[in-house]
Amino acid sequence: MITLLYFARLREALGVSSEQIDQPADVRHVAGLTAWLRQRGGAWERELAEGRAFRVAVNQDMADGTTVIGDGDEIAIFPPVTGG
Amino acid sequence: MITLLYFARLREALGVSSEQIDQPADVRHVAGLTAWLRQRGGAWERELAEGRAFRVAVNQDMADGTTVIGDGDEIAIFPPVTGG
Amino acid sequence: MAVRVQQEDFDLGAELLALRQGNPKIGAIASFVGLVRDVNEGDAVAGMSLEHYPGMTEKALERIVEQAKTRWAIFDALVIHRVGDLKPTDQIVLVAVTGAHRGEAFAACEYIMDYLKTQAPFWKREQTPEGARWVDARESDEQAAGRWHKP
Amino acid sequence: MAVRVQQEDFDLGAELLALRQGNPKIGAIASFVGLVRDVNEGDAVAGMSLEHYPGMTEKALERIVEQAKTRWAIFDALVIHRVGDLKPTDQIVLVAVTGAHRGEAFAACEYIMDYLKTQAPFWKREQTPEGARWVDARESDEQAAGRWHKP
Repeated sequence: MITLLYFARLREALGVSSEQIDQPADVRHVAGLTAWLRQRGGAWERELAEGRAFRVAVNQDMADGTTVIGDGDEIAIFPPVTGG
Repeated sequence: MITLLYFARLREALGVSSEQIDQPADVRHVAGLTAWLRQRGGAWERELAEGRAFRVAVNQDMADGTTVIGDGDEIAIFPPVTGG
Repeated sequence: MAVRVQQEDFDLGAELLALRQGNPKIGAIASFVGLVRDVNEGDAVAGMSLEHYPGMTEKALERIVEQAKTRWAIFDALVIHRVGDLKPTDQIVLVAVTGAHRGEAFAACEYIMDYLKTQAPFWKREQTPEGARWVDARESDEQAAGRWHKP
Repeated sequence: MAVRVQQEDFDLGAELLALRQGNPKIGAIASFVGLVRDVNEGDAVAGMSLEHYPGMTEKALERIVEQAKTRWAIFDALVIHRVGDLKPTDQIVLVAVTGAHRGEAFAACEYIMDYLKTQAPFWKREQTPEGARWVDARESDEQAAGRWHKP
């Protein structure tokens, strides 16, 4: 199982704030996960398209496409941050 | 008449905090005034010697050796500042 | 070091007093307070709400403070960031840094703010006359953080 | 703009609140507080007294603030500098700057402090175990002010 979290504009656009899924068999990195999510189509395909500005954190650390994903991980997807 | 003010370490070394003097006949600039004061000898000669670190303000504006001095001016001589 | 994410307002004077109390080696406190403005990108702003990522946000702020402490000879730093609903003139964020001398305190304070703006997971949603909108990240904030990478 | 030279202590929180009150365009307040340390150049400091040049000091501070306002898009600035007898942990100086954005507020605040250190007529006399001594001006302060001249 992996936990997926969505924040801010992405949470609204995707209509979900969190979900738990089985790690897809062929998904081992962040880039694989976002590609897998895009296959859901609709807002997923649009919001997570290549070139769209979103960030991914794995276990609460900023990650990039090559970051490895494993069972039990908490993976968050969110827009560029705008605090301060 | 010109008013001379002395501050901080210079005030202590010279033993005077203010004085009023007639503008010496041949003194027209700050450099002339400090040369004239050095002629008093002793601490004056020592503290206002060329190369010593002191500052001069004319009418409450920072001045240099070429700043013109006139009747009624307030001229202050003090060490480099150390506030803040 | 203290990092706090909270809904409540903070008392700047009391926070800075607590930060420096008991350390007579402190010669400098640099601080920054960010406030809600009633205008952004030309539009009136009636209020905003701030969302964050509980857990990661605190961790990100702590890491930024640790990096500042590695980089400059400072004593301590405090970061308070509010979340929830805020209105114009409300305080959003406080960053305060104590040090022996001002140069380090100023630099570390600005560094923490610049990285907070680009690395800490907070998101602003503004209410404007045209409705609510998520605030877009600013390229100028990326540039501000990027300048600390220069040799 | 306000510039004050006073013996009394100041209330940082109240001063910053007064500075920003009534202006919802303010998004940033950068501030600096200088404190008396119990050590300087390796020697214990039991206390200090601060002398100034009444009239010129205020004028010099006002000019420094004016220059900062010409140079950066800031709203307002406040400078409070104490004189007389102070002991370790006492507040010496406050510089606070309000602006729409943090970059300008930080820069103007640091600029005002750097010029205050080199241009405003204040002099510190410290009490140490070896007796009282006038504090020497620091070359590093001249350098800090000098960097603002760079193109």
